[in-house]
Amino acid sequence: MATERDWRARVPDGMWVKCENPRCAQLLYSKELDRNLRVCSHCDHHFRLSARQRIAITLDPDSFVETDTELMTVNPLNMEGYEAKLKRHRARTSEMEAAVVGTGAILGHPVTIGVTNPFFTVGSMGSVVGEKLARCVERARDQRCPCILISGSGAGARMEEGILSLMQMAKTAAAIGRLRQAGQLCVTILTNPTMAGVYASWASLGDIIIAEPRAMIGFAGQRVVKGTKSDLGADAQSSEFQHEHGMIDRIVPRLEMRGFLESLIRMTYAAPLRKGASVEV
Amino acid sequence: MATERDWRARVPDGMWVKCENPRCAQLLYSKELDRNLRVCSHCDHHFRLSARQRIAITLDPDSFVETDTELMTVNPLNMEGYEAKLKRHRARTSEMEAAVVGTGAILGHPVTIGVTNPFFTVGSMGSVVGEKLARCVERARDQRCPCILISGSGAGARMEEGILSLMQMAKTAAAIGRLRQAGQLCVTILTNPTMAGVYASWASLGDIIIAEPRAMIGFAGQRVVKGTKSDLGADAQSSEFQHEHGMIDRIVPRLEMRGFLESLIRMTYAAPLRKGASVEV
Amino acid sequence: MKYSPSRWLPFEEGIRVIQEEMEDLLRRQSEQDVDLSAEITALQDRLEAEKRKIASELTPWRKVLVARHPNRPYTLDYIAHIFDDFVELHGDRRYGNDQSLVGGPAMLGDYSVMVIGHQKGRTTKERQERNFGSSNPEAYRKAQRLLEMAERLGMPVISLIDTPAAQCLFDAEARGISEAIAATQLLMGGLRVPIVVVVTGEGGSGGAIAIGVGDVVMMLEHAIYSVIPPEGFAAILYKNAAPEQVQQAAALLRLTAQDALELGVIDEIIPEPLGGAHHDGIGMAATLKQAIVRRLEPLLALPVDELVDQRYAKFRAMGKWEVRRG
Amino acid sequence: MKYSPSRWLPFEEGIRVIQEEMEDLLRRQSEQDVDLSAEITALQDRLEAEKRKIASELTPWRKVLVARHPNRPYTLDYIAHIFDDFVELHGDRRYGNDQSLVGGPAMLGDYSVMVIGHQKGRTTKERQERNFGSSNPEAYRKAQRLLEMAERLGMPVISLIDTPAAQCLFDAEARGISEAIAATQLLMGGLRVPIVVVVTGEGGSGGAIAIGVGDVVMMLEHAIYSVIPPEGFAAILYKNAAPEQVQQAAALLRLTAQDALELGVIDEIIPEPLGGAHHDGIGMAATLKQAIVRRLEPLLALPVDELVDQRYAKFRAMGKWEVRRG
Ligand SMILES: [Zn+2]
Ligand SMILES: [Zn+2]
Repeated sequence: MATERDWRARVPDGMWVKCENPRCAQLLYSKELDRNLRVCSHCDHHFRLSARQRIAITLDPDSFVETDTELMTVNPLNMEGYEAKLKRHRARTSEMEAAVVGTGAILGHPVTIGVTNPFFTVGSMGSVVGEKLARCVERARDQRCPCILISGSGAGARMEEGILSLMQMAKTAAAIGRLRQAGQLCVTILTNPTMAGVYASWASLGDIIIAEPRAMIGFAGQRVVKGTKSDLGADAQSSEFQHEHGMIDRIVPRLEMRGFLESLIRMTYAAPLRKGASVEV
Repeated sequence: MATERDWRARVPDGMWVKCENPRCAQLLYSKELDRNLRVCSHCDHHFRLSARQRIAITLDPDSFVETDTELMTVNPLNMEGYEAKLKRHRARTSEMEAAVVGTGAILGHPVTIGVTNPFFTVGSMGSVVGEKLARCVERARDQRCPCILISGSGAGARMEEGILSLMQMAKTAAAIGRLRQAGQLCVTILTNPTMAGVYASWASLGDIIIAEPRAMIGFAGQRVVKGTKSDLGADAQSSEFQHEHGMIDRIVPRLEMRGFLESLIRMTYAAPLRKGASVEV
Repeated sequence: MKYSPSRWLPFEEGIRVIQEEMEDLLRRQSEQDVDLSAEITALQDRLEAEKRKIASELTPWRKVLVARHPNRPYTLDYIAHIFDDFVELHGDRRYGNDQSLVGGPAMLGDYSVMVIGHQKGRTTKERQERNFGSSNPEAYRKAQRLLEMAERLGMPVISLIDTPAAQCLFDAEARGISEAIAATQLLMGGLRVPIVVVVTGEGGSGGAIAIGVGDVVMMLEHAIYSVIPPEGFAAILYKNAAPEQVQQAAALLRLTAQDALELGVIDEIIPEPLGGAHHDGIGMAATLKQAIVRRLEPLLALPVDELVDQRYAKFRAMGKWEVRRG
Repeated sequence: MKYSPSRWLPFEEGIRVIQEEMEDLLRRQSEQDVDLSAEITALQDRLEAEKRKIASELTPWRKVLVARHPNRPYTLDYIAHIFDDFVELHGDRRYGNDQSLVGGPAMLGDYSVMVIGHQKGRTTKERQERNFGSSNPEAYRKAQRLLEMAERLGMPVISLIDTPAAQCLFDAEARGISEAIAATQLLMGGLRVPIVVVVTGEGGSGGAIAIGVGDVVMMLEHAIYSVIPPEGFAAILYKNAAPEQVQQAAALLRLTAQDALELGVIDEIIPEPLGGAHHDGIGMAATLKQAIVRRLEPLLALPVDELVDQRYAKFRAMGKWEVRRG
């Protein structure tokens, strides 16, 4: 199974792995780290997860069915080096693109799910990522079920696709607008990092917005901010800051995330005036 | 004509009147002050106007038809002194209550209009005021025309009617909600003073909110603020402060108000996808 | 429910004395291994009688004190005891995360609802964090967000009111407390899901009615609902009002649940445990739950247009006036 | 339109020289009472030829400079010359009165529309007040309010884009610039009145697309529309990018109107006066008005469900990809 293969692929060869958090740097037993959903048991640092790892810890086992795999990225601006970059990321991640989308279930309740992969071009949103996410949202509307979108995107829009990547913001936002009109829940989960064009479109449009602790979340990329001589502090781009300022409903540690989602999905399906019956997936 | 009578009644007997603004105190020729819509030509101080004076300077001449005059205030809490107070204000203003409502026209376009009178219990909102305003809003909905509400209310809710006066906030707010759904414009004009329960209900719910310059506008009555040891500055309760903080669309001097409303009403009727044709009043 | 050490209102002195005697008896019984059950039963009867006496003497002003009692159950206490699951949601998506009003989806038996409610703090620290239940504009804008979500998702709304008043300081003014209160009422007036409102403690003027527009509005027996705090009203009526004048103002305002029912502002009074909800929070929550369920279920069966029209008609009818003939 | 004294771009040196000669000739003609009309006509031909030459040599980077030209007409200039009446409305009803985006109802011939648009400042003071056209969250929330009003009142929307980028400083982050941009797009995506969008100057990334969702999207001939400013892109590509590298980045980004049309992002390019809109603001406004009216009128005839579905389909189709077979 693809999920399993990928999950293994991301575990280092050795039995021990050093905590990514430089202030911790603890040596962790890799199997235990996996059992802990890749959260450091010493410092609570949340390691980045690939899209498939996310799906594995989010959905009911074996419920995920991937969709929209036929969409292939092209080089619409003939940007030099873009194809080579894609090739590199494909080889490194065994993925074709930065988004994995599909259908699945939580507690047996149908959901659609779309996840951006921070290991693939730092999860940047080009045409294919935008299209996959929009289809994921539309599928929830068609099947009258909740939609779960999980962001891990440090770059926001994908520069190599220029203005076309900017349009993906409008596309995904409009799709969520239609989902709202249809009365179906959209939950967005923001993981480290969630920035710029992704945060300024679908990631900010969940009915409920959840973040993992200490994720970098914000509008301005730090490089851009530097170029424009901003006085933006690093803290302003964190889950905690965004929560404090009313932008994020809850900060939920990874180990509690599945339980939290279970509550939300259960309650969504138990709404007595819920629009439309759910359709079997 | 009632309007004319009242207008005259408010002009002092003498030919000269002293500007209300203590920092000005200029002697003004009363006929000229009237011609200037009771705005001091020396310091631009806007004298308070009665409800009928407002209507006279707002609507097309002779277009106003008063409605809902059959509603009579009672003393639902048996509050001591309330009846005497009403009697006093009735004698002083020749009005039965603090709100005057009806239908009329601007540039020939039908509108409904509701005005609170700062000379009658400082324009406070009891059951009859709330009911009259709600009917004024409903009439705009029924007749598919814009609704103009003009506030002059220093007290907000009318304490003597206790909890019943609080309910008028919900009543008027709900009526404006229905007007919005029907796609008809609601303009509120805030004049000196607009406070508390009036500002926290219909006065804040115009699609477009206009204020006269230097009107006292705010939530907390100064006496209440004092009692609760607030650090609220006087400036926070002004048209200018509320405008600067995004609460008010425009501050429009009285002499420009009619022209401003003409533009708004003309454009409202010229909206190509306007809901419903207007009905002759 | 965990409360800070018991605090007693002046007129509860009789209860305090009996409860101390009771604690003494229970200690002696357990330490000295004697049977004091007869004495204990007698004392329980006295306690009951004392509570009954106090209940019969609850003047409007005393009700104000009961409604504000620091041991009175608060919204999160009711949520904990009424709902099977609750996910608190935060933030207005605009400016801040105001803690004076809480809300989120919750399970009420087999179905889910959206709960919103003012929240006072129990400890000193929490009181400050929650601003003593006085809400800033962000609190009402959070409520609006949750109300709109409830409408989209088809969840009925339970709104619990317990606030001295909305925040009225400079910052609240600068961020539009009036607009926030006004817009929340407008939204609730037309919301296309059932809304059950309960005034559980203090129904303090604009801050209360902001989340007070519902298909059914109930009050706990000793809750108050007022256009102005009695202290504020006394300040308007009298210069430097004396305590008796404040008490008199409380009576003049007709702010009790019984007054509100008589004036047509509420649909029902939910009885409190003898002496007030602060004597038995869990019992109070059970009674409240029953009332909410009993009132909510018929609303769920109504066609939504009818529901919204009824709610509108309900508030349109509020107020008292006479019609002058010809 | 009143502009501050002419400023010249480096590649406009030829125009500057000819225009100075022209002023000389005109002065001499009026002072010395001689007929220089032949010379003047010749010079006018030279000016025209020079403008044509410059227009033919407008590289992407030069277009960036033209799009940012301080004499380029801004939104309020277009409003003044396109609409017969305009009532500017202010404030987000939440927090502030951001002047970097203006809006309000206006008359377009016989019918009214709602106009929104970024607004840069002309004078130094105005530039600061309008934050150089970089919008804070309040600007987009004002836009949302006006969009919702337009929908209720049945006014079509004209949205004019001219912003370097949305504000990204600490305060903007604290008040939710991302949410504001996201929610505005969502709202425009489903708004039940026609929307015509024109990028008139700088279409700067998120700040631009925030008000860029319409039934028709057009660009002025030398406007730009980009996911990132060329300087920012160069900074990503190269360390301490040299000027030529910034120019190269501008070309790589495909940010011109011609690129946007080819990539399917816009529907039409509106021609500018020779050399750019800053040479003839009034002529530009006239052309723009024609284009808006021509595009708007068929939209007014569409049933609203169809209109909204078409707009959705339009943005859903944006982007380029291939479909892998079996
Ligand atoms: Zn660690
Ligand atoms: Zn004066």
